[in-house]
Amino acid sequence: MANLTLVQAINLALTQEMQHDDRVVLLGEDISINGGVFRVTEGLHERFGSDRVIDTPLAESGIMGTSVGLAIAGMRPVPEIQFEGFLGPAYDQLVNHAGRMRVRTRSALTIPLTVRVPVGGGIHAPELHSDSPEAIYTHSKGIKVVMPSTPYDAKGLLISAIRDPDPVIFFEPKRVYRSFREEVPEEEYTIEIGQAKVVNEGSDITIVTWGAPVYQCLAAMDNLPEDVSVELIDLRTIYPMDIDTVIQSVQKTGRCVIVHEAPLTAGLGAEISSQIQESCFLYLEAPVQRVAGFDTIMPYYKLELSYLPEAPRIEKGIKECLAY
Amino acid sequence: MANLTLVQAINLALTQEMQHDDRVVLLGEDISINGGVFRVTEGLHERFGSDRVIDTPLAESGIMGTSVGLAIAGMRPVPEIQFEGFLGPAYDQLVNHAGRMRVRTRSALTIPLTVRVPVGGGIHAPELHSDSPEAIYTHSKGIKVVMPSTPYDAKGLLISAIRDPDPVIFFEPKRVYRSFREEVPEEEYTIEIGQAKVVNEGSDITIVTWGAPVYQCLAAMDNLPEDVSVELIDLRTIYPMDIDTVIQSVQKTGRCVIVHEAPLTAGLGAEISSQIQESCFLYLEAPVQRVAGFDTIMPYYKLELSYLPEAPRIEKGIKECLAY
Amino acid sequence: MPRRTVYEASIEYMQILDEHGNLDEKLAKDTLSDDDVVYMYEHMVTCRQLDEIAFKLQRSGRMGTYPQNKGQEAAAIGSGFAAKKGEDWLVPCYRENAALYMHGLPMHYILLHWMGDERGNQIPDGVNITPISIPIGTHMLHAVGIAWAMKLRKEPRVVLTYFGDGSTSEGDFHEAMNFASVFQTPTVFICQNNQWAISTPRESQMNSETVAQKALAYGMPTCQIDGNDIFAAYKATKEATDRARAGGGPSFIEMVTYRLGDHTTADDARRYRDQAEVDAWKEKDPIIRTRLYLESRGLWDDDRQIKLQDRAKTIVSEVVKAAEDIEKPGTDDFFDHMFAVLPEHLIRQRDTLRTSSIGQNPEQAGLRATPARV
Amino acid sequence: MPRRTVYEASIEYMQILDEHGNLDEKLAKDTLSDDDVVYMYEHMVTCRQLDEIAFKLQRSGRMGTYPQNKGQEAAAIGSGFAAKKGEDWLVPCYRENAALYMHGLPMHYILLHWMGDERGNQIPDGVNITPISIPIGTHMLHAVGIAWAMKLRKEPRVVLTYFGDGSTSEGDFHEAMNFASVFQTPTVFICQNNQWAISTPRESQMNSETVAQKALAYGMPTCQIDGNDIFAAYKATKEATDRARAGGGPSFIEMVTYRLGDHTTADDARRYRDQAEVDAWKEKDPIIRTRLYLESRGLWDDDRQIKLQDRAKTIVSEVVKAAEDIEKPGTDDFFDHMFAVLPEHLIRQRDTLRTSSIGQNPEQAGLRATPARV
Ligand SMILES: Cc1ncc(C[n+]2csc(CCOP(=O)(O)OP(=O)(O)O)c2C)c(N)n1
Ligand SMILES: Cc1ncc(C[n+]2csc(CCOP(=O)(O)OP(=O)(O)O)c2C)c(N)n1
Ligand SMILES: [Mg+2]
Ligand SMILES: [Mg+2]
Repeated sequence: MANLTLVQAINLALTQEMQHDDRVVLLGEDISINGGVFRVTEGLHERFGSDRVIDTPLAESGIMGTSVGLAIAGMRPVPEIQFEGFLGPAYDQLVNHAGRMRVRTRSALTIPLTVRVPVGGGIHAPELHSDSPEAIYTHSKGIKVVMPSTPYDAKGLLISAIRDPDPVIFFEPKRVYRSFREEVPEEEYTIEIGQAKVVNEGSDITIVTWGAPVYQCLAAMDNLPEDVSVELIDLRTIYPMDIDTVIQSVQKTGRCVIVHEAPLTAGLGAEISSQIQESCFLYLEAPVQRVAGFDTIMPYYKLELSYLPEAPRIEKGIKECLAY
Repeated sequence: MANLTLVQAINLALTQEMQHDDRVVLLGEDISINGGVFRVTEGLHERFGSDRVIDTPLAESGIMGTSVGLAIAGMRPVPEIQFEGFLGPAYDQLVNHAGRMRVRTRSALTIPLTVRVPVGGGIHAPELHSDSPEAIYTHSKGIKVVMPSTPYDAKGLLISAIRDPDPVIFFEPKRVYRSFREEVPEEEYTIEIGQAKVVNEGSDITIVTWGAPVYQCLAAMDNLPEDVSVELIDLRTIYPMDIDTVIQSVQKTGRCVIVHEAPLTAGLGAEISSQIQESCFLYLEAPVQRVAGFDTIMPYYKLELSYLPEAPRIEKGIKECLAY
Repeated sequence: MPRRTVYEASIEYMQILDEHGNLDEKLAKDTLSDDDVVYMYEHMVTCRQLDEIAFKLQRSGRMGTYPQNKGQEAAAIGSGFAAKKGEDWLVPCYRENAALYMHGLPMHYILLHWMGDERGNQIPDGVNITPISIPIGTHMLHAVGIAWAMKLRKEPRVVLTYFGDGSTSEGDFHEAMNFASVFQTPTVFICQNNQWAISTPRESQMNSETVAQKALAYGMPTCQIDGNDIFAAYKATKEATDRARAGGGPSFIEMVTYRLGDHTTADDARRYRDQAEVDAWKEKDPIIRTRLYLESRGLWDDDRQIKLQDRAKTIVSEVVKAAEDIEKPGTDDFFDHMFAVLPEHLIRQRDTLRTSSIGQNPEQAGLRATPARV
Repeated sequence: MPRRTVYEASIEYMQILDEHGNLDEKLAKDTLSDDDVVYMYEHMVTCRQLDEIAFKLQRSGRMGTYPQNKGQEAAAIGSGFAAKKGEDWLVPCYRENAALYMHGLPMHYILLHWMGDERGNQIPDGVNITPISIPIGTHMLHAVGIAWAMKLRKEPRVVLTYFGDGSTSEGDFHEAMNFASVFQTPTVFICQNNQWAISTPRESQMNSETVAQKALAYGMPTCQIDGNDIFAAYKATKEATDRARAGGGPSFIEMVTYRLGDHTTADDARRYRDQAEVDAWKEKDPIIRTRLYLESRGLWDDDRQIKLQDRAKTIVSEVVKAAEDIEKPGTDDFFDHMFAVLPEHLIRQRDTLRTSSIGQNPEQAGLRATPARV
């Protein structure tokens, strides 16, 4: 057991998977000698060499498209896209190729790739370094979407992702990268993709979230009256979604608030809210509440905390939902 | 007044806007001498010449990115992307540039562009020629998204789109391109972007849809018992959405079915369903029902009608919602 | 030195078999044997037959849109002949039927694809081919990735990728060329420059005199050849595959050819190009010149031709039968191949669609009951 | 002819002012006057001062990530000097502060941008500059579009676009170059080849000897110059803008320079590059050689230098004050510029956020009441 940050837990998972499976190769911008701009791949180049930890030219479509080819040929590529804002140029290769290859070839060709992408706001970064595009890739199909919020989960989920025979986007909430440490077992372990985690059990209201907002939700909960019992669910995997855990909880509590950083409209909150309604119609005591980013472009960092669902706004959302 | 197909109505709108505003230029693959692969731009090259009806190299990002530049410099570009499946390579320029330019420059630079894109399934086309990506661009922000289902609406909405000072995606349901004719006034007229249309008034249940499925819904309605009174709403504009018309209707009927071609999960049905729940919570007699494409890749054409929300499946959805 | 030359380059064109069937013996040396040429000729004729029949299938409503290959068979077959079956990979676009067939793809797969059936992409094990690519320009990156894997695993295999002149305008082409060159992957880039991208002539797609010079940007060996000449196509490709196999990295070959048919059956080329241009290129048809050559060497005659045509007809009609006789796919198919292990909601959607419910809301299919409110 | 040369090209390198301040008089003829050089020198020094202060602002927590321009001032100023203020457009990346400043951008806009404030992008009317571009490689397409508009409107204006060596790997670079060449837009592509894309050296980004040769793919005039030499930068750019203005289409210029600082303040270049390399390039600093040249012509001395440095400090400290004194933006700002006319749901979100509600559910903000169930 070691006390690790999210960055270190991911680094450990990569190290172990590379060690035990030589089909695993990492590729991306500045990931080798530099160790990645967030130092997530630090030390791996020294350890595994230039054939397995590869600095690519500055070309995201190239990174994704060659990863598709590597995967077709039996490798297990783990590309890194430097920031989620630069998934844009890789969009077509990811969605129209990685995500479709298995089904369009009726499983003749498969794409076991895991693309690692730092995601989300709150670190005072420049433009296009603070977005949350997970809903886009959830709607696109053929791609699993994972977003851990803790070092422990990150290690287990990343190992599962790399071993998964299908494409996985592994979103790493940058705001959590170094925000705290946690005990992480030295040995390899997996956490099943598609399993939510009940962070806190409760009976009055359910909060559903994932990624960095987990911590804003916990902060909001601290400010609630003692007698409010909140069930907090961290989805961990966004697609396929563990909706059963959510439904069970809402059938118990009758109320739900969904929290995410991405813009409200057509965000994942909508999907979750709809599914809750479909499955808990007779249980709901109040409309499902969404606390999310606004329907604007993520502002530059001077205003980012006004945009993000910070604790006070979540608290308000919970109270309003309870008061309905 | 002339009796026009959707293709002809769009052609007429383009002709008239080009005539009265010489900042309007069309660009895209095979749109000039060939008149576009669907012949939507037929005759415009002869009429307006090679400086205004421009065949580009085969490069969607180039088409979109130079359109952004043309718009910055005061032109009103109307790019065409040959099929919605090829929006992929243009995704980054559309979402991260066209959609952001106004807000990131605090309105110093604006992007009055209208990108025309044939959309949807049902015409026995090859792979990537039958998708419905409207939810992606609705979640992306800064872009208006329009999808008319009739020649009359197409003309009025396209003129509005071209005159709009902000970027608009104008999705043209290919299944409707030549499926029927309708009286379309010769003179120019506009239909406001953001206004839904009540196609049929009713009191028992609301159906919300847009694009080609409007006709599948009408067919489904024909098969319902005489005494079922259906209110059918054609959104026409997807973003910004005329949710008030939907809400008013559902507050009257208490039941709602949403129909779309795109995959279910994180599709627009989810957003509409959530908003209905938020605003009609105490009115709903049954969960809002979604009848949509499945959470798979759109199959090749042998199976496309099993994937699409055809009339029998819609009928079933309506009946199940009514029976709740 | 204030001014100096820092870069120089030149590009060669090669033709070995001219349109009259005359061979440049010197250049032809150590390329194709008589048997090879007969074999390739027979393949070209068979694939031309497939092309004609596919066209008719579309016209009679038995198949969807189809892009004819007519006129480009030499580029496909000459290059494909340099690939090792079962070893090397082909990563095609959609105008290389002859190469795919020769490399082991059962011909009815091609028809199945255009009949709107994914089983046409379910390439049999051991046939190293990726499916026909509909999006233009995107598959060359896959070719580079596959070649890269070969290189990383130190396997002496190469990847041939085919694409049109039009596709060289896409950003992905640029990234594929650059990755191949930087990582020295064993990739052979074969551009079938057939002069048109649908209705857009080469001059409107690019302002360069040759497509071949695009490779100079990447410091990649490059050449231009007569693409209707199986000897030149083979020789240029063989040099490239030999170099790649020996660790010498990627190459680019511009094969100058012509699309004798419409872009696809959905197209009408008379709208945008002159019949005179088409007629001039008909003279350069690769099948004509190969036959002239074989005849001049006494290797071919009318009798053999008739027999070949009969054989081609039989092959193709069997292929059509195979493609048409296959049972209709079930709706399970588009669910079952979404992931290796199907997530629960997809199982539910699949199963409720089977039961003819709307396939989405589990309660309504009776698969998950809504318990009464507590 | 079976084999013939179908394409030939060569690329020239140009240097006029060497690192010791020696000028090639012949090449310098009709380029920069003494006054011009003094003016440019003063600008470079002022921008270097901005760079140092910006670095300190970041280090002391008063600004976010900032990319230093240090060492690349000649490329920016030499090229920018060929642009007509108020007429021509600059479409920059983020390492051309000197060009932007000279072209009329108030300097505090640059700081505002890096302070996380969109008002740094709200370029004043009449200043033809697009904002600093964070995504790499995407803005050259905008430059081509703007230039295309000029051409369509028959305005004798040109567009200069700046980008790094790294960005030439992006697909959008390829598409921009091709569109510019096909449509002969008046665009000047200026590549600041500073040898590194963050930690990735030029050799790992491309396998070509020069960046300049990438333009051959598009049949575009191209050259390589010493980018730390204001004379060469100006002369090459002037030739290109003259040609473009006269309808001669686009050009490409590779300016060979060096990033003396870290990639940004978030980077530590010692992790991946040798100090020896940095030291060698420090000798080639454009400011040093320009000063040596001016001194050799008797146009400069220590006294002027001290005065200039004082002036630069004053300018920059006023700029810092302007950037820091601006009132904090309100939350309305990120709504109000989403569209020309704000749709209703955005008005609601904006207004409810103002009232400190959660800003999304209208009922909860009392903006739309839920009537009781009928
Ligand atoms: C990304 C993308 N954009 C547009 C299309 C539509 N389209 C299909 S084929 C074609 C022209 C291709 O030209 P070329 O690459 O020269 O190949 P050819 O058809 O001549 O063999 C176009 C524009 C497409 N399939 N994919
Ligand atoms: C599309 C995109 N991908 C990745 C990045 C992250 N990034 C920022 S600067 C940079 C390197 C740029 O190198 P170069 O073009 O040579 O410009 P330089 O910084 O050297 O001036 C990278 C990879 C980005 N900003 N945009
Ligand atoms: Mg072609
Ligand atoms: Mg650089």
